[in-house]
Amino acid sequence: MSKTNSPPPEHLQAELPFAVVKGEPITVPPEDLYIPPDALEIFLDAFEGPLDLLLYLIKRQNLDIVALPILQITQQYMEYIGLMKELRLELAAEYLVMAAMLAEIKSRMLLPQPAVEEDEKDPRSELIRRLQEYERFKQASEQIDELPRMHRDTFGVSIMQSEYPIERAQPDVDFRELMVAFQEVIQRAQMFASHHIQREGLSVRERMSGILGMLSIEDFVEFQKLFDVQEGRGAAIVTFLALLELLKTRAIELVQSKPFAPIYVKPAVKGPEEAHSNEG
Amino acid sequence: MKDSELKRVIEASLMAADSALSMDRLIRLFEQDVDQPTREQIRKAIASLQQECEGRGVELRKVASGWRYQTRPDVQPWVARLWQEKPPRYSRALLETLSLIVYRQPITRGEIEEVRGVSVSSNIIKTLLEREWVRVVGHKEVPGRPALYGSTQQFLDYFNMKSLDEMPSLAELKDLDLMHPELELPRPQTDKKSSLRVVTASGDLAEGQETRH
Amino acid sequence: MKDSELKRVIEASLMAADSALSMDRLIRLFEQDVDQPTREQIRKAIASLQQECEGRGVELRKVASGWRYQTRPDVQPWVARLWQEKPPRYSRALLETLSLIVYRQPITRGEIEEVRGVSVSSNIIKTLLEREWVRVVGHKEVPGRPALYGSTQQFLDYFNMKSLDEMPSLAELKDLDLMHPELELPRPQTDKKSSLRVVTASGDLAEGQETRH
Repeated sequence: MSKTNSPPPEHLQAELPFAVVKGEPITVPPEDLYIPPDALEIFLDAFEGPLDLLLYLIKRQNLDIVALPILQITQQYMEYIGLMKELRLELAAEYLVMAAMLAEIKSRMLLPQPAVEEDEKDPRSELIRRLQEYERFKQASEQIDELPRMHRDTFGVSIMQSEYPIERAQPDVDFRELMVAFQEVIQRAQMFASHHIQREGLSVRERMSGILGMLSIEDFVEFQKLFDVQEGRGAAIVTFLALLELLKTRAIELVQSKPFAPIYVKPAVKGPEEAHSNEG
Repeated sequence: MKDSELKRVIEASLMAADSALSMDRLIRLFEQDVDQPTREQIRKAIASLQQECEGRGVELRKVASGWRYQTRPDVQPWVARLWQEKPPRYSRALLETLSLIVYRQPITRGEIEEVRGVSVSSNIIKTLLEREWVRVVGHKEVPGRPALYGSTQQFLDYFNMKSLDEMPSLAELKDLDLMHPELELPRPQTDKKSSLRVVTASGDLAEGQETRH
Repeated sequence: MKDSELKRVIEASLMAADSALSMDRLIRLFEQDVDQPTREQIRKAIASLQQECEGRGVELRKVASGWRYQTRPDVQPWVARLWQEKPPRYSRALLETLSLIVYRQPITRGEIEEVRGVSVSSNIIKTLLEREWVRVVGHKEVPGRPALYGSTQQFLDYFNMKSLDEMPSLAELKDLDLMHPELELPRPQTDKKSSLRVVTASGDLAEGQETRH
């Protein structure tokens, strides 16, 4: 079912070219050897090259490749390419090479052979080898065509997904990438001395953020609550520095109702423009 | 056609189709057959197929345009991962902004722009806030009361740090390239600039690096 | 994850995917989970799902790049009617070229032409490359360094195979040396006779066949 443009099956085998059959001489060329010029395109499409054509000629006669009857085949072959040559010479080139090869074999076979040279190869053997080799792959290609194939014999299943919010993957960041970015922005700015960053200490800035974060929730935090004894002296200093830094930048205010009363930390008094600057 | 055959054809067709199949479409699958199934038979086959989906990862549903198989919502989190594209990469501008927020927090957008020399797009801030790597920790008491940004616990978690103290200092950063030349990362935009600078300073080195890459 | 849950996720994923899913790809569906299934568990789930396809219109098959659900060949006539256009047919030239690449890989275009006895059009190679059935696997170290072609996983997938072992075997090449006696050269003198003989013989045979038909 899947063979495309195959040569016609061997159903016209009765005719035989220019020969004597059962005593009856045949003088008219067999009809299936004649290809009307209009049909040449089909002819060229039907054969995959000189080897394919030869195989067809052999098969049509029901002959074994191994017993290749070179004279007949050559004759038939020449008629085919004679037709071909008239119309599409460029396409016939490969066929012409084969014709030359057939002619060579034929001439060699017609020459008398000295009996001693037993070892000499049959001039047909190379051609036979090529024909057999080609036939193998021709068969293989037909087998491939028969294999169950997607979109023809079987169809992939691909069903819909149910509607469901698809979580978008977040980009991954390599820590070094972040470092390099920082390094470069600093280099570009040329305004941050390295000691400045070091002395200031990140922990102070982290704590500054932390304090501000707390104030954004509680709005009013007891000063002492910001210090955790468990964290040790170092942390207390960091917290204190952070508070001083925040006071300096006027981000917070410290309030005390009277001497020795608890000190409270609160966000700096909001300016009148607060209403429309609510950025977060 | 036997009912069991009919069911097999309908199951295969619904599963292979790119969209839901209407009753008309299903009927048409059989129009070349001698014994065509009735709508009733098709409906019964579908009902039976629906039942067979019980407990499975897929279901056979009726939607506006017909019937279709689809994955069940509860397995969708896994199924969706099949299409999870490689997440896009953050821009250099975003990483610089993030690094400034981390190292110089609390910091306003204006201050970031001052250091970077270019304006910071709202999108970058928005992305960082959505990722929950930065947050608004307060407002600076200057005209306009700009938001002050700081890093979050999620930021520390992502980079496996207990506190910001674990961030390398700038001095350490300066040695980064020298210490780990193999760490050198592709620098999309700034690369050209910086390599140009290097070329001017020491053309030899730059060329040597070029060939090494 | 319980085995029954695992089976549901795998069924839904395989059914929703547009292509076969490899074990690695399946494993990756669960990499964000706390209790990840083992390969063995996944394999068992697949085997169980395969069994459940018995008698149904679809089957769960293993092909070169993984597992996939597909419709069974026997429901093909109906399922194919879902699509207006017919599946593409491939020319003999293309199939012959393909078979040479598959059986003789790695092979150059020149070597293909040698066996086929005709030149191979660039279009054929292009089509095969575009379909991703073949790919350039290297270059032959001869003048011109022609490309060496080989088959791909997609080729196997498309033709429903797990590996090249499943390709139909190539016809045996008859050993010419063994047949040498038969090959014996007809002498120039006897040539005419022998061809005549052949003619007579095949004439008979042909007629015999004719009546048989």
